[in-house]
Amino acid sequence: MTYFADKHPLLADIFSRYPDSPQGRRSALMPLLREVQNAEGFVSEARMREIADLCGTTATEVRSVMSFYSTYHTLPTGRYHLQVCSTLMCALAGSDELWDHLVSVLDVQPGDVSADGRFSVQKVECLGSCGTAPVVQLGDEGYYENVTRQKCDRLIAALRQDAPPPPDNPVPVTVREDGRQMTAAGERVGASIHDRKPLPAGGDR
Amino acid sequence: MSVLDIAKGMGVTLSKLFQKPVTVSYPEERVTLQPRFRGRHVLTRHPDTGLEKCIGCSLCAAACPAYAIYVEAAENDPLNPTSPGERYAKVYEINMLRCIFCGLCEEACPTGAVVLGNEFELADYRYGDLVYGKEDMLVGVDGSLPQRREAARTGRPLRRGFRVEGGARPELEGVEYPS
Amino acid sequence: MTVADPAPKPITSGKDPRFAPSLYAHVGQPGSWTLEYYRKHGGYEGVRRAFAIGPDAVIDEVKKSGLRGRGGAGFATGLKWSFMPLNDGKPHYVICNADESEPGSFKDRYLLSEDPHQLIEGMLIGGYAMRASVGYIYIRGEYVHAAERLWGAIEEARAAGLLGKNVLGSGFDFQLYVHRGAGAYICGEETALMNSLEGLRANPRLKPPFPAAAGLYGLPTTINNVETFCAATQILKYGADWHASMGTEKSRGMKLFQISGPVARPGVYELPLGTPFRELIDDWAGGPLEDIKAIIPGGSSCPMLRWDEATLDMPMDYEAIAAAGSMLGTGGVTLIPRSVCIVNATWNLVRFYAHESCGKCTPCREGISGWMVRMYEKLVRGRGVPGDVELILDMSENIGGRSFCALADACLGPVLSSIKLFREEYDALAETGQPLYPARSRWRES
Amino acid sequence: MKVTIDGIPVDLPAGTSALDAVFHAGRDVPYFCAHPYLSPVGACRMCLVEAGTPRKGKDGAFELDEATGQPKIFWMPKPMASCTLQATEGMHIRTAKTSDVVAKAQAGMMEFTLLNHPLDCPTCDKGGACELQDRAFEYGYGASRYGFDRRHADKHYALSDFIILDQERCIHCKRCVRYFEEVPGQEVLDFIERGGHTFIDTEEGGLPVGFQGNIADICPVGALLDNVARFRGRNWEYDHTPTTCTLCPVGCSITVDARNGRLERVVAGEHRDVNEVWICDAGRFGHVFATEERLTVPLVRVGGELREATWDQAIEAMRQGFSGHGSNVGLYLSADSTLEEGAALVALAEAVGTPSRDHWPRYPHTPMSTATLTDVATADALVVLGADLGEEAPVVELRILEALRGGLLPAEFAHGTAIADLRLTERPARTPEKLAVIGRESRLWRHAGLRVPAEGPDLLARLARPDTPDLQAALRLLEEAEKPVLILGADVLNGADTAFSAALSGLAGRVGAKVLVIPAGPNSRGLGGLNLVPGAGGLPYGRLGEVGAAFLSRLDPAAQGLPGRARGFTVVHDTHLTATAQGADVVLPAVTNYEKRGTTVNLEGRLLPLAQAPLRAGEGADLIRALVAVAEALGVRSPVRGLRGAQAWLEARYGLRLAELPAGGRLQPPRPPQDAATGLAHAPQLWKPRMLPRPERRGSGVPGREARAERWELPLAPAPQPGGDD
Repeated sequence: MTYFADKHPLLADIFSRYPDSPQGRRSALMPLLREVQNAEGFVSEARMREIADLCGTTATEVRSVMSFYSTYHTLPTGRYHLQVCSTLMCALAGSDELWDHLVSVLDVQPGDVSADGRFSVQKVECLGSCGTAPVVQLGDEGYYENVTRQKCDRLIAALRQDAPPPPDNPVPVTVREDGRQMTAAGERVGASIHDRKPLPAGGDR
Repeated sequence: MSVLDIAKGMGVTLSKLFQKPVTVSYPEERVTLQPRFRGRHVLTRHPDTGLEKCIGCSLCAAACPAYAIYVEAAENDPLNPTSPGERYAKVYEINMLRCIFCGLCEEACPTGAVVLGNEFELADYRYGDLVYGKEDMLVGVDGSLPQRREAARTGRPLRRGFRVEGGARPELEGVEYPS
Repeated sequence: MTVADPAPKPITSGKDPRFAPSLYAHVGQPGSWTLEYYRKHGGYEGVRRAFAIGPDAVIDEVKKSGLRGRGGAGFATGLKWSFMPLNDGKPHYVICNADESEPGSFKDRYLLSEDPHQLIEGMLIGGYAMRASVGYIYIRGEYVHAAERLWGAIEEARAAGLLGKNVLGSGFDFQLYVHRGAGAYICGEETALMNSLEGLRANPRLKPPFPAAAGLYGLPTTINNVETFCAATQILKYGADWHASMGTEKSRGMKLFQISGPVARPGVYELPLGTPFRELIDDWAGGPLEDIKAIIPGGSSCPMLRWDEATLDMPMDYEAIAAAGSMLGTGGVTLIPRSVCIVNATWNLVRFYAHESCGKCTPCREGISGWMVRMYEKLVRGRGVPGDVELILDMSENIGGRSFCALADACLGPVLSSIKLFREEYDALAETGQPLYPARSRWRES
Repeated sequence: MKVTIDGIPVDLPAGTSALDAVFHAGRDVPYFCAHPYLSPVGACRMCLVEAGTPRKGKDGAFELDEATGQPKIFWMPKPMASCTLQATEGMHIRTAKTSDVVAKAQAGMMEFTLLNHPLDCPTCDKGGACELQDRAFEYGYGASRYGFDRRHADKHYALSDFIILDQERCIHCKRCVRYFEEVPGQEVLDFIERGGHTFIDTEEGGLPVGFQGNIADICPVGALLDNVARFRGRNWEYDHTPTTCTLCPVGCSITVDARNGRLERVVAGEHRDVNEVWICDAGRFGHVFATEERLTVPLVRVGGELREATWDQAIEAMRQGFSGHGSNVGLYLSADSTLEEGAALVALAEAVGTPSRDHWPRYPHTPMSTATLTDVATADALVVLGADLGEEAPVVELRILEALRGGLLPAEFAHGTAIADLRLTERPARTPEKLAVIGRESRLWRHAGLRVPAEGPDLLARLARPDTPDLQAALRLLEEAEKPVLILGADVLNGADTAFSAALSGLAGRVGAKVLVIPAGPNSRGLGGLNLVPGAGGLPYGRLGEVGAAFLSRLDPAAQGLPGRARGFTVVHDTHLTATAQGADVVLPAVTNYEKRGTTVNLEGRLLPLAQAPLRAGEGADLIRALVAVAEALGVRSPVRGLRGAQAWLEARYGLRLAELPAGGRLQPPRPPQDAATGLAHAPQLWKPRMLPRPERRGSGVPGREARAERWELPLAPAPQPGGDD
């Protein structure tokens, strides 16, 4: 049974985002790959062929595109695929130790799945969380940020209970409700945009 | 010409008369060769695996100024390879009548497979028998074609009419010459 | 529009009593991502004004504001918008580059997740000005949370008649879609991004033709950064003069500066261009937590600057940093502590570029991905020999300016600057095999 | 447009790439990813040059250099890849010859390219003809400073029966990937992974047979190699013979590489008007029959068995066999024979006075082509009627696809075809709506905007008066286009007659279309014009069984399911012991078209020369010489006794001057072929069973020592004593 056989509304929605042309059809390739991966954890060769037919291309091209991007997998991953950012900003916050800790505690190497089928790990490049480093991404779910040793252990324990905590998204900004920023000294300086009036829509010429 | 000159000449003759003669009564006696003497080619093997060093690249044939070498390559059977890698020489022939023993083939060889040995007793009767194939040159095959033929006919061990001072060159891996 | 004269001195400090954060004014507030919240705070006023003044006036307004692209290169946005052909009968596209992958940059992530309507409005303005009826937001695949917020916001906007046919009764049709990337830094390059959007390998394309002539699907396309579109929203809302009143002569407006590394309050700060490093680091971010030796001024591709008084006093604008031999980039400031081996830190970044090289051109694929990263690995593992640094320098000469796109040059930013500034650390490693600053754990316990 | 290269001024058309400007000026710049018939991509970065342009001041005039008074050249800050840089008016370019920056940049780039390239040139079939080898020698440092292990990847990985891939050798120039996308329009090969891990692979379970072999030609290194010619010889050992392929009526330019009398490899030649540089897989790989199981001596049936004989014995046998048949002799030849051979056969037939002469395959009536392949490539509408181009004329398919991606003919310079044609783009936009295919399903269907499944000889009539919306659309396509071309194939031509021709020219005239008729055989267009069809009372090939005695040249009716013999005496002239030859009375050894000199006519009516490759053919003779023997046996003297004689005969009879044919041939309005019923339908088939590769049969031509050791005992007696004993 093909994956998309009974998902016509989903397909229609994805294809509707792109022009109705051979090139536009091809654009659906990445969303379709993402759909399959989110459902099955990886993209098998049969799925590649299926996506190729849907996009009007060949399995070679699908594999080519897929292998270009680092978040698609051709091999099954664990139920919890933990991606650790290893780029400089996280490394300055200890992501190397975090990685070593994860690998040894979970007893799993990149490319493998732990014995209980729960965990797989991957070192990834900058996840855009440099202000809240270090960061661990769980599959295609979300980030855990400011992962200290204790937080890491809590996270692993929760995952072992199959109770993943909701991803957190701390916002490292200092603009307050009044629209003013606060300096490190706790001082509110500058003005608030709330006090400015938008220009009238009728134009000001 | 003065008498003195004649005496001088006779003196040389006289002095040589009592020295040991340098003439070697070849072939009854073995002639002594220097290791760098260039005789017929040897195709060497890798000493540890026994695989042929020749990969059939034809560079020796390209380098040969006398067009004496002919190589035909083929793909190795991965389970039972003749040489390391993908390619080996299925046919490797040197026409010893054409060969001028210049050694350029040896220089061109990227794997050190073809090395000029010290054997020079190649005289034979038919043109075709002077075209040496792999079977005649691989290391372990001693002597020239007529020598081997004679040994086979008489049942006596093959005999070479030379010795090499200090033995074969190191490049001639696995070749032994009487020293 | 009247020109205010005599021109008051532009605002070049976040502490200036006149300066008000606008891009991030709502980021972090509860419910800031909803249409209801956004409308309550003057949402979609900018696009209303755009519809009122007409597309050409919008481009003029953006030109007048002095806005420069916030994605790193700093190209004048108004000028870029004016490159789009007029009335050529072809569909036009606007694309928002939300593939924020530059190490050290994380400003767009919060704009996307906390204030998505600001971006939607900015894209409506851009689409209207450039006669585009379809917009795509290319968001990096890892920003799941942000993508979900965006989807929700687009649904809300569509339901409210802000997207689709005849937006706000203006007669302008605009569709907006989100396209998720899948983990490739090179997609931040605009032509690679278009290839990725077309379902191809994200190799950069040949320029010319430039996207404004033949971009997505071979049609005129303009790509801007998230912050640029958001700034356009603010410009249309509050006027070009207001925007131009901030910053320095050639670098106008506010900018989102990000700071990471060992500081008390790492995060995003909205400050006018021209704010000195010292103010960002000390007053806003609370000062460094340890002894610092280098500062990366704008994302990992920008050459490092030495941590000294001159650098701290340097205004953060395009010109001043360029004069110092680096770039403002995305404004992602990273502090590198004294105790970190600079060769190791640079290796980390080189590894990043080696991993992210698309493999299209030889100097990047072989030079960086094949050779440079191994040279660094060799040095860091203590197997370096004297002469390795010279080899790296010579190799850099053969890579720099020879590659197809700017990724290879970006990698050379940290390489060359770190060698220039900290040659003694390299030499020590190459000669003794021991780093001057041995590694130690940097992971916080709690 | 004036451009200056290393101080050499040249005048170039606008739009020229800097790379072509350099070559046009007689200078050199290394390149790997650029290819004359593929889009420039600028990936290998080898073709770096320094470039500078004059700049116009505010007044519109060039800013002048104060010292020289000449326009001041503003040099670009970094070297540019010349393959993707467009030369502009007044541009100055410096190559490695005059610029140290460029020389260093190229040497550095070469070092990078060689970083992971294995040092297995001695075992690599590309060695000696390798662009990387040559360029590394010319532009490299000479030594690498890379002190690490090279990348290891799959070596000798078969992509198909014909193509073998060595991923270690790949330098990622992307020529093969672009080739498949841009030329045959098949996305079957692509890069996998990214960065330093990138490699080439297919996920389709092998490359499609059709045009895959071309990637072995265009690969600048030994990554993609011809598996049929694998390890057969080094490039400098081959005898290269440029000639024309005669497997189908296209007449592609090829080079036959022979070694030691064996045909080891066929590579494509460049003919800008015919095949550009692409040939089909059959033409490239289907040559194995030329060296396998060839007939090398005449065979004569003695006591019911074919025995080896001399030519004299064969002539004697033929003399006896033909006697009593008088002029009731049928002379038949294969339609891939040369014009000269055809002339010899006609001349003999006339001397004997037999009307039974024929060539096969042919159609009873072949309408005239008015289109050339260039017309096809530049057409703005194409209708293919009843043709399976994959079987009939594969390269026409590529020219059609060329039209669909814009119909840009390659520009030509002093150095030949433009190497980096900036008009070509990667992943070109195709216009399938320009192509309508009417007929049975074929490979071309994928590319057609309009597909009409239909068959039968009445297709033309139905197209002229369309009865379905699809056919109406096809006719409208022809009507609305300015340069339409109509291509006709076997399915409609098998039933063609003069009325068909009239209808065809009527339709073509009405819509302003040119017509390309695909003849049945490789040279049947040329042979048909020589009156090589049955005369009054003559029997066509299809009625061989009714002829008294017959001579068949390289025809195998028995394999077609026809009677393999004439009523009486049968002589077969062939390269192999075919089913027909096995039943013949006398078999004469023939030579293949790779070993012939002569002239063939392709589907456009272009006279193309054949050259003789040095293959071992024993006593094999071409048809002209074989017919001399037959004439002798028949007791007549043919006026054509050699190639020169045949050409003189052709000139005297038809005014065809073939003696000084240029290498690229000559387009000549051909003589209309004579009509004659065939009694047979022609079913085109490109791959004949004997063309399929059979590696197990490809032994060496050299006998082993074992065979020679048998002969150790000399005929001299007694055995001479080798001197010396201990």
